[in-house]
Amino acid sequence: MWRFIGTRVAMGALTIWVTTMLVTLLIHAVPGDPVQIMYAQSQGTTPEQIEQVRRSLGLDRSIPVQYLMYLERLFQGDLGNTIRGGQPVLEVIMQRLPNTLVLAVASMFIAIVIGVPIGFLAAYREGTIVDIGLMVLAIAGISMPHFWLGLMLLFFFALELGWLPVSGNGPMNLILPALTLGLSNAAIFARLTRSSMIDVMNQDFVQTAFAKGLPKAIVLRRHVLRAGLLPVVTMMGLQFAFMMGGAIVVENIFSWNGVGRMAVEAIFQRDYPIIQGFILTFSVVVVVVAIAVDALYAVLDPRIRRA
Amino acid sequence: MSSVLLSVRDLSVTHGSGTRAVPLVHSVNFDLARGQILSIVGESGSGKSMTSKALMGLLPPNVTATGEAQFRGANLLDKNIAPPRGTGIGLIFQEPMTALTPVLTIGMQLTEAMVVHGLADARDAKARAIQMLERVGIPNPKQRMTQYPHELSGGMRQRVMIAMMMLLEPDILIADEPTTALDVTVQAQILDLLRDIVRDTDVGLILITHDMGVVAEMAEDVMVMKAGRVVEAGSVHQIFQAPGDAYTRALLDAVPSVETASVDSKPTDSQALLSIRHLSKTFSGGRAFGIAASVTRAVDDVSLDIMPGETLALVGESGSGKSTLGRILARLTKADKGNVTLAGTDLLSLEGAPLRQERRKIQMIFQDPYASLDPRQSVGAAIAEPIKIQTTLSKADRAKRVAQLLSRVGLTPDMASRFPHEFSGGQRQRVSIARAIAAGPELIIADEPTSALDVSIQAQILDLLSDLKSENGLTMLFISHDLAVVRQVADRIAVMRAGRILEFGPTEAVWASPRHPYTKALIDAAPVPDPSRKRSARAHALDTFPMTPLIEAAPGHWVAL
Amino acid sequence: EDIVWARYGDIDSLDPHRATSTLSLQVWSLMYDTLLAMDAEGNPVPHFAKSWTANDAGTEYTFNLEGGVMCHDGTPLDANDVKYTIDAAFDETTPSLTKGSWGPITAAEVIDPLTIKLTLESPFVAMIPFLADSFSSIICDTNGEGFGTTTAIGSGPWKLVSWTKGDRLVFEKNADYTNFGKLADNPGAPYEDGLIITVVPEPQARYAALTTGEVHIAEPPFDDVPAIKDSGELDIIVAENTGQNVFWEFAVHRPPFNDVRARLAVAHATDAATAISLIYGDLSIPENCPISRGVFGNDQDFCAQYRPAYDPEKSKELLAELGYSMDKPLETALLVWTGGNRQKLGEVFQAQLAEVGIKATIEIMDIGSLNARVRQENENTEGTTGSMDMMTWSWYDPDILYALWHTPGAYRGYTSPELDAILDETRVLTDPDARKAKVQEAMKYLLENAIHVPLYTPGWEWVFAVRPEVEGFKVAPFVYPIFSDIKIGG
Amino acid sequence: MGILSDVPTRSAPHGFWRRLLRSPNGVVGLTIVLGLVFCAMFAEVLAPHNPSKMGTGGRFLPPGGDFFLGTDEFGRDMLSRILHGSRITLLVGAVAVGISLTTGMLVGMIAAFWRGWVEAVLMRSTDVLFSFTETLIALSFVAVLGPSLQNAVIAVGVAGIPFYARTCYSAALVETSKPYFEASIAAGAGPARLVFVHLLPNVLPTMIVVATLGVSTAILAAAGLSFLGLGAQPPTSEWGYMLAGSRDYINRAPWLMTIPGLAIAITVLGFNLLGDGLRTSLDPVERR
Ligand SMILES: Nc1ncnc2c1ncn2[C@@H]1O[C@H](COP(=O)(O)OP(=O)(O)OP(=O)(O)O)[C@@H](O)[C@H]1O
Ligand SMILES: Nc1ncnc2c1ncn2[C@@H]1O[C@H](COP(=O)(O)OP(=O)(O)OP(=O)(O)O)[C@@H](O)[C@H]1O
Ligand SMILES: [Mg+2]
Ligand SMILES: [Mg+2]
Repeated sequence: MWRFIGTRVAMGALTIWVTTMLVTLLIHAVPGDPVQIMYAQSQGTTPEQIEQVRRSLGLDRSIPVQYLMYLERLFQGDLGNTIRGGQPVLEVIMQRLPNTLVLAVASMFIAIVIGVPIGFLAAYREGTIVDIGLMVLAIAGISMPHFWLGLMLLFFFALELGWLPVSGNGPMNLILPALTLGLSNAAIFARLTRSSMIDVMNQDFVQTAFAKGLPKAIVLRRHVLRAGLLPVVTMMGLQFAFMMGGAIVVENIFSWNGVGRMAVEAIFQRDYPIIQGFILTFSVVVVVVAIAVDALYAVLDPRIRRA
Repeated sequence: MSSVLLSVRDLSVTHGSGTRAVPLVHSVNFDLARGQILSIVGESGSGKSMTSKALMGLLPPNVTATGEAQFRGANLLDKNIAPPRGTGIGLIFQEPMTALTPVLTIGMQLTEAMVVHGLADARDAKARAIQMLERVGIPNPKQRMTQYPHELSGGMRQRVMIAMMMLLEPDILIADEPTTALDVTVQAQILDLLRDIVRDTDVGLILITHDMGVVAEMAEDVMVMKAGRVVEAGSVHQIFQAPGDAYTRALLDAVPSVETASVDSKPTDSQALLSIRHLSKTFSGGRAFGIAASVTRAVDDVSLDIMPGETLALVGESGSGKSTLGRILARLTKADKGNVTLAGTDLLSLEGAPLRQERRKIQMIFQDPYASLDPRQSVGAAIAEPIKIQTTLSKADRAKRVAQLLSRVGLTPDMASRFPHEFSGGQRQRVSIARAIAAGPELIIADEPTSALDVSIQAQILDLLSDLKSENGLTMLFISHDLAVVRQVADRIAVMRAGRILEFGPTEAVWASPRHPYTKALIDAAPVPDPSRKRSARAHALDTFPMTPLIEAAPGHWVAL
Repeated sequence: EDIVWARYGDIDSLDPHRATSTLSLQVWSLMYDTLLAMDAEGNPVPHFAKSWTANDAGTEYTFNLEGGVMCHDGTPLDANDVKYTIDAAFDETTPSLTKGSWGPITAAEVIDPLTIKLTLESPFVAMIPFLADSFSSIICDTNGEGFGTTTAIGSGPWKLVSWTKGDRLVFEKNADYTNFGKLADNPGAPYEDGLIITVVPEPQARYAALTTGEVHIAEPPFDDVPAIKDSGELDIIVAENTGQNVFWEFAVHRPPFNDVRARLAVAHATDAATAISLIYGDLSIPENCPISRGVFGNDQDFCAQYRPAYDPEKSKELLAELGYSMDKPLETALLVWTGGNRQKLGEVFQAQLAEVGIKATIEIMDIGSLNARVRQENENTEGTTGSMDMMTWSWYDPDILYALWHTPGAYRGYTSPELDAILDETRVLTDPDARKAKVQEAMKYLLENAIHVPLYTPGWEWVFAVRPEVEGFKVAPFVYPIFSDIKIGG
Repeated sequence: MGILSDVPTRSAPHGFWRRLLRSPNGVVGLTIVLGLVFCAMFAEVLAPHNPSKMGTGGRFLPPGGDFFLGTDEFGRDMLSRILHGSRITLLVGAVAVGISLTTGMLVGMIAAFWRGWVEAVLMRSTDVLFSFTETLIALSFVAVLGPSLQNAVIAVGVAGIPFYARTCYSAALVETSKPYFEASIAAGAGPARLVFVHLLPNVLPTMIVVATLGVSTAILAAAGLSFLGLGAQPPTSEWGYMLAGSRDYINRAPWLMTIPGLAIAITVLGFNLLGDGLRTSLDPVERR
């Protein structure tokens, strides 16, 4: 198991390392001059001052040197300063990251709590009208753009009915965005759970369990569910990454103050240090979660745990 | 005969309903008594498993059973009565690898049903499970209880399966091809175990198999099925000695008897066509979930000569490296060490275009006839491919050649435009053979060419191969795990285990006087399709065998001792 | 109780030298004081500086400061703080973003704690109005580490408690506050205890928050303003004298807009009045002058004589002269900055231009990017695809024209020696009438040459919907909302 | 032996169309997609008005009456906009998937065919990119290139590459390890023949299914970017962009939000259903 997790950690480290390189290159891929953009709004900055800024950012050095400088600063926890307002990027991100994580976790919770039982029920009633109905629902759920779902929820629950607040970052505010993200993903979980359960139910060991005369409830709970949820667990890492991605849109709809909204703002503002920091943070989070999920998987599956 | 346990009358199984209904099993009748072993034989798809599943009440959705199966005073097929699964009838599956829940411990799986059925409390159940494990011949039973299925070998898992069912003290045990997934040596042990259990506990055993050898060795009564119908039933002696039905006869005839003599051996004093020297190949382990497992020595310092015109058989159990050796010769797998020369050319050092030209001389026939044809290529195109690549024949000439080849393997030329899915398994294997001989190879490597086919068809394919051999003077490396098959076709036999050749020599010499203990175990383990020659006990295969370099024990007969 | 004000976006920085957005300025005006303040008409009046004198040459200004004013940290606010602020603005390595607007200041001298003297290299009449604007907010010299991002010490009516970027600013009232000149009836500390400024980008969400009472003051969705007015559930306050001017400008150093006829064609094709009424209803008014209503020198009638009027036929003629037609349209990028329904307005203009055969491709970007991009476009002399943009500037003084159009020009855009000469004089003429005449001369030049084509004054951006229980909310010129007078009833 | 006398087409396995037409998902999906293609092809003819002409009708006319789907804030005909939008949507889906599919298949097949270090390098990089997730890749691309529909499509296309590469890689790996492939090697076939005659036709069905499902993902992703303002720019009648613009009129004209949203959902549903149908009919084992 430790080797399994070890390879995952190595892979994750590789991902993050590649990210740092891409992120350094990013600023060079940008059409136009980032320093010009930084100082676009100031009047009377002389070319010398612009040069000065460029030098202080290391933009006059060769790309490998810049990369090393970037790494050095990175290890000191310095992700640079925002163009707008000149705040430390790390601080700006850290202020908002918890919000995004809370949103992603809450959505994940909703997705699992709704999706897994539905998938289980559909698998249990495979081929019946219940199954077909649930799966039509699921495919519709997957097809529904979550930004639209978000707007509709906002419209009904906040504007029309006034049941839920629309701004701020309190627990009540979490409900709608988490529901938006959670529902779309619940559909994915439902489908996944269903096909995984059906796979498992068609396996010989389930027949064996029935052949022993175990009641259906025990077979499902002890034999099917545990084995059938393993693929669902492996999907959780990927799904979390989708949640983080989806959060970008949903945060913008519900004014949820997370890194996603920050990133979109930053793109409009061409605030490259923030974008760089965001990409890096995002991949770190996704990698860490993926490793955690893999570790969980390793613990759950004796074939790996005992390897 | 003792009291009747189970009485099946008019059992039919149907898939679907109404106009779409497809009958799978047609009014089957039989009785089973205590201590009786009833064997159901028949080729794949004949409805053997469906019959057993119907009795267990484990039919797949959309499949229904009708008729009567009286057991303990109730009709098993009555949907309103819960079948006495486990406690009444136990079922053992074919695939021990997948029949146990991978995420639960052996102990859990052994004891849970006892507890559920109220046969024992948790502690008691554990003690009995350990006892039973010992009974079925599993060493260190206490420790095994905490292990997971993947930590056990296939044979052990099958023993656990049997133990699991026996713990519930059923009256009837159904074993659905319990040994086909196992090596011959292990297979024999499991069959022995089953026979012991029937003798000791007086259960009635329904043994489902397609192997006449197993039937002859185990069963008292036989029921032969074909396409969902029972074509013949009776005592094993009656069936073997005087088969009444044509199909039964075909089945019996198809079984290559280990007793019948094989082709006449050719003198082998000419120059070797292919010579293999010190060939080795290791795999750095199969990757499971990104973990590199231990190193496998698939081929370990193998040296062999293949003479022109001969058929050399490579036998050995699963994983012994037979395919790997064959694939190295066909240049599909790279060897680590050693060299191979084909009529003077160093095969292993060739690359690029010269290699592609040389490939013409060695062709392969694979085990799975379906997978060995490109599903998106007509069989004509498949057969023409080597000709197109290796010769400059015009399109019309190629078509003519394809037609010839098709006729040669017993198909008709008009089939050239069809696609693989339009053929039966045996026909597909004929197409593969036609493709293999299309470019005029000097050596054909046949990797278990018949093991995926029904017995009746196996024989036809073997006949075709030996025809080709005698008419075209083909040289062949024949890979198989089935000694009986090998004896029928091979001039010489090489026995392989764990990547090494343990014994090789002329077929009759190896057969008549096997020198290596492993070869002996192998020959001993093979079921004999003759009920009158039932062996009571046999020497069980050892775990380790000597694996020293080969010495010539008799002229042309080498052995690692 | 806490007053809650929801806005569409956040400040960029707490440091007045580090940002230029109106959203930031509005907040600085709450937490900092300025030497001068503005009256309801937008004229500079004494505030922290109770009086000032200038030498005849207009190169030395001496300000007498009010005594007893305290910074939020309890230290006194005096001439040292003013010097500290000015020195920071002119810092060698990190000058203020608005350094140019401070004028040619060469020295700030502390005569005594309540007297400060500024020396200028040359006369600069726009300095006085600048000192009334929040760009010149006085930063207490006790500010240090973390200033601008986590802390900010000022002396204004509201004391910063915390800033969560992108989410909210929390203030408590400065109980010791004395108001000398800021436009508020309240002479002292605010009546309510606290002020929370939250960010709610979605107009509909702001509206919903207003109706539920989560928020007291917010900018409503423009399209719902008539309905809100009719229902009477909320008060609508539209800012006047915003000082904002939205206008067309062009990349004039390459075809097609290096030809005045192409620029005029665009100007004649735009029907600003119809467009803004479509998007903003009666919340915005068309503008004829390159400087806004309320700014010194603005005269609608004067400008109307020179501004190219809406005349699509004229426009088509000009385009035909240049060799364009409906089948061979004039192609241009149309740069628009985000927010405030501007992209919708852009879309209307795009459709209007299409009517005469101008194919404009809208590109939407943030104001900072727009600034950089416009400069880039002006520096690019290659290519035949034009570039025009819907620029916005807000300034309290016609000196903005100098910043924009005097060589080298803020965006390296159109400049000419003739225009330079006129603009130079607008900076030094101390006689108001003479200065006004010069300013109008400059405007005439800009309009006739279609260099700066004014479109409208966006009162809309600063419509405030206010809950009925909130009393005393008003908006000072140049969109500075005042919270000191607010009493929340009921 | 059940041998049929007719010769099936090369492109699809036996009974493919029959199975597709028998799966309800496939039929509904196919109908929706064909309907969409029809709308897109004949948008000029079908649309009653010029989609970007302002003041075609009054502003905010509700659906029904002269304007079947109502009018928007500029008095443009919504039906015409939606019809023209279908063109963009299909194009976006096709181009983005085209980018991901061709590049992904190339990478996947090369990796599976050449193995060794080529495989290691390609697949490790794919893994790395994959863990970035599509959204992040798309966002980074737009961040660099600037918001525009074209860039959004490129971004979505590029973001999809890892997934297609992986899928194609594993499909190709299965094929290359099959005996027929090895038989062809043994017959002396060169790389070109192996890849184009054997590998490509055999991975294509899988990839077509993946691509059909991928069209829906791509459409959603691109619409999402447009929704954020990072994609389509005015006056394009791109649905995501229309949806974004409708936010200001939720109260006043809810249909401005409902209609483009429904259009996206139905389109995506169509491709999802069709993909599902294709999958089950291509892969009879999975028929459920
Ligand atoms: N789930 C199912 N639904 C419908 N038909 C099935 C199903 N499973 C098997 N069949 C069909 O039932 C028939 C009998 O199958 P069965 O499994 O009993 O054969 P078998 O004799 O056990 O063959 P084998 O030796 O391959 O195990 C076959 O034609 C098979 O295709
Ligand atoms: N590509 C591979 N990678 C890793 N290990 C392999 C590979 N191919 C074969 N092996 C291992 O090499 C050993 C020999 O395999 P091989 O397929 O040659 O056996 P075999 O005798 O043909 O068995 P069978 O009768 O099951 O076909 C096995 O342990 C197998 O797991
Ligand atoms: Mg069977
Ligand atoms: Mg093999």
